[in-house]
Amino acid sequence: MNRTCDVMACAMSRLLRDGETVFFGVASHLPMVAALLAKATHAPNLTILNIPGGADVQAPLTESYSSAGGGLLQTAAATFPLAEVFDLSMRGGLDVAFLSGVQFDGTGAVNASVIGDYFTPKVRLPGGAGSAVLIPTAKRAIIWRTKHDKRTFVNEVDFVTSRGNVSAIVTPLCVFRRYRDQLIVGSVHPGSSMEEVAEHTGFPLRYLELETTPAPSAKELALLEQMDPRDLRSLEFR
Amino acid sequence: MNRTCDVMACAMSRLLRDGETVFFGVASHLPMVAALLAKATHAPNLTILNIPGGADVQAPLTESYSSAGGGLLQTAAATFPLAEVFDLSMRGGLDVAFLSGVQFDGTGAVNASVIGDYFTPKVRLPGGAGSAVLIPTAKRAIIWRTKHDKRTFVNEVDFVTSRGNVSAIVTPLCVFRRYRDQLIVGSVHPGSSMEEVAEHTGFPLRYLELETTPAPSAKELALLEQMDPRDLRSLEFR
Amino acid sequence: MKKLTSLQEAIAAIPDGAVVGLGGNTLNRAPMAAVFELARQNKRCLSLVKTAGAMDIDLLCLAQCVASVDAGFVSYETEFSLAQHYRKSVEKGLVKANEHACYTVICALRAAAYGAPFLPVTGLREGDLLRVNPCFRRITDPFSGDPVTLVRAIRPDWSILHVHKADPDGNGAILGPQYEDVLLSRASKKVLLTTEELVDRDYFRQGESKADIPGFLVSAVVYLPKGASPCACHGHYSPDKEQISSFLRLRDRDQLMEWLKGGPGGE
Amino acid sequence: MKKLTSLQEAIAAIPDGAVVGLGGNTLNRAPMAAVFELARQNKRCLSLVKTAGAMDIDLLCLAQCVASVDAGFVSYETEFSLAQHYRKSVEKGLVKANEHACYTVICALRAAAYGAPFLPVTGLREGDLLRVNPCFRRITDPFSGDPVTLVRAIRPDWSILHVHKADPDGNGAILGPQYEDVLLSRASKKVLLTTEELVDRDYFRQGESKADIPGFLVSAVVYLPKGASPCACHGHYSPDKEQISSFLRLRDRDQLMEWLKGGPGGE
Repeated sequence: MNRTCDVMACAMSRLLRDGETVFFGVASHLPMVAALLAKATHAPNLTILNIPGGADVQAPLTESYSSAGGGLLQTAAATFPLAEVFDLSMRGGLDVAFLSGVQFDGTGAVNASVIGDYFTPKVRLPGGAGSAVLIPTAKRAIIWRTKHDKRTFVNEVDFVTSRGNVSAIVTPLCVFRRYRDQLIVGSVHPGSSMEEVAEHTGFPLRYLELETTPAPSAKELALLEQMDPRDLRSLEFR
Repeated sequence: MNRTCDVMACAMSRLLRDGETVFFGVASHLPMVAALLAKATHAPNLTILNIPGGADVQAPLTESYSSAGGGLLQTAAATFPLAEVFDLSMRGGLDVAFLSGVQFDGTGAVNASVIGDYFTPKVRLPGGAGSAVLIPTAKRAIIWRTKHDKRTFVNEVDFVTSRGNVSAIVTPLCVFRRYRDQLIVGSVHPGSSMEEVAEHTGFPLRYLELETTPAPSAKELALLEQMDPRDLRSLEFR
Repeated sequence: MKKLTSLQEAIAAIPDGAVVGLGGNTLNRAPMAAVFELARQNKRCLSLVKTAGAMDIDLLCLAQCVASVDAGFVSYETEFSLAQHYRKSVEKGLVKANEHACYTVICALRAAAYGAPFLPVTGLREGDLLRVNPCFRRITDPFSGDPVTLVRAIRPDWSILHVHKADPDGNGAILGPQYEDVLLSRASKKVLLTTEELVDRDYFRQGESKADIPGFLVSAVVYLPKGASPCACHGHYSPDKEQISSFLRLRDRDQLMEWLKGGPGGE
Repeated sequence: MKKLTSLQEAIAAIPDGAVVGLGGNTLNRAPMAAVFELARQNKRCLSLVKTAGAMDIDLLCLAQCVASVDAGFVSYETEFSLAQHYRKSVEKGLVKANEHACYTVICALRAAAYGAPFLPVTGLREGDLLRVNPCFRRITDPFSGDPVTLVRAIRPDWSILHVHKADPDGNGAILGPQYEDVLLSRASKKVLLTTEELVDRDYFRQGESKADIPGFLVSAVVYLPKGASPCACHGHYSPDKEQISSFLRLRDRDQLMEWLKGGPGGE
């Protein structure tokens, strides 16, 4: 039986291509693990960028690792501070940005700001961090979200923190892919089903063919174990 | 008999005040020496900024010194690159900029760009470097020029590289000071005279009182010798 | 010209209503000891500025020091979850949340550092932030005729930064990630450094490694080992999870004031 | 993906008509060996970009490689005086001098690095540069209603930088003054590094000191000790005054081509 976090990490890893630059922000453990996995398998020339400003960091994620801490600088080849990662994306040089959010609709709009009205919110959320500028400018924006329910995947978001250019959303149940201005189901994770996805999604599902997300291979699982000994990839599920 | 370079260095030094930030660019040996002299005498808390990006450099100017070379970084306390010196001035935080030029008129307009027409110049000059943005923004812009003749101090400059906010111009004959939108003679160097200044100046002279630039003191001369053993302050006169 | 001072004196110089930039990022190198003192001195109506804040902003909201927050993200890292005090203060209308993309805070600070009234932000093209945040304006690029978004400069009155090393003249150095600290030092009218280590005047002048923040930009230096605790300080200490959890259990301002008397960071 | 290459190959990739940013400042760390090779390969119609140039721009003008120069200052330091070949090329109408304040070159490069169409330049308020240089526009600040000057982005096709250390992946480090080199590496579409020293892949990854220019921005690396000579390279060598003087005695392109055969920098 595959753990959801491993399925998601592998699915996210496979969305990355060799030679790309990839960025993720604070508390982005799954993307970090996914990127390291990609680098160890099909994308050895991936350049990993992050908040502390280390370009091209290496596994493993040991005890000292924190998503915004200095540990990420130590195995980096170059310093490339957060501000410059944004600059890179603005000038069209960032290939992939991993981002998250709290509400998503079928057009790929992302809400990370408020539930309810912006000025008198029912819930004030943490905020979109970089997503409002990265989603429109990165060549591909990939969203991961560890909850898949009708409060998360809604018919209309309460607030559009960012819109456009979301290439994929990876959830515990499936991978949404963008087709024109819509999210469609690209693949359903092993153990889930299109029915289950539909039941937990607030917008109508569309898809071209019934595809199953490949299960993690033995090699991938071994690499995950080795690179992420603290099991940070499961942190959002605990 | 005082050397002109020493008189100028001392006059420039006395224009600086304790606690100020002061910047000068490439090939600005006289300002460099003047600033170090000020720091050694009445302005110990002067912060000297320069092209290589060393904030708060120290004397002496030894063999390795070059106005844009790395030597200036070595005794600095902090790195503060050229771009940030400009930023500092833009936001109103630079006290003094030492600049030069080739032509000046009685309103303090500076030409460092061309003799003749800009697009079909008779002489293409090096360019104003930072002056077009520093003269309007530094709290005081101080010009030094080692030539004083009617081709330099003209009735009207061929091209306005920069205008406004020139606080003083130090020449081999005198110190011009700004009064409203005019340059007036603030003091005439020892050994020169108002007649000599007038004879070598292309715009009409005005002054409030006949003042003589103080001659370098024995202490100042000794400090100059000690801080500038290579006599860089005389380089522009050779 | 004496810059070396006590935390009490340094914080006393920051007036109610000031725009205050905070160094660090989320649980890393936030100037927590100074934040505690802001709360102890009962500052009011501060406008906080930071790309990504956590306990610093959360605590100042609980202490009722805050009028507004300009930030891209305010939350603890995964294991501590949302910044509940910030969240509730905004929901109750006590604090105005001015949401930015982290990058638009950077651009607004760069504009201030460059003495410019605004900076263009190419990436911010659509969505509701443009509508609700008055920092943004869409204009026509006079060169190309295309639309472009501008973000207005944010110039903090003070920035408070916790650095690794500082000398008595205010020259300060950060080891490891700098986050937006160096930018804040340039963008702000005044800078307060708290420092893990106090070095003598020759340290930077004679040494190979130079300060990142020149003394002439700095108004006050406070020698304060563990000044970022319970947040992390790269090379010195990790987040103090017990202290953070103990803070997260506080329910109101009175409990916070009691807790602050206990001297967090000093234990 | 192989970046380590020969100077000939690296320079061959730079097309006629390219916008080329040059690293260094005046007689310091200009990428002279690469400049020589641009001349030897007879490049045409280059648009050169630099805050403050000297022998690099002067030589490329003599070699008739240049269509325009965007710079704030082009001259040798005091003892070598004006850049006569640049000067004469402009006076004859062969080269267009686009005069900037050095800072407006920096702002134009920052705009390119930020993916922005322009940047405001607060300090440029009056004078003839505004009139003659099409890079500048005055607009009304939509926030305050005040006038403000914008400078248009300059995005070099290539920048050529001489660094102290580089690894085969293109990670490069500069010791001492960086001038605008790091900015150029961000602002340009492609970057060519020539390097005083070639280090192995572990040097930056394992070491305390990290590269200033990340490899993913760099297209080509050439191992080229003395690659800045006869200009200075901080920590390695001072300007070679004899070579500079010998260059300054050249009167035309043919003499230059002869001189370049002699192999300056290689002697």
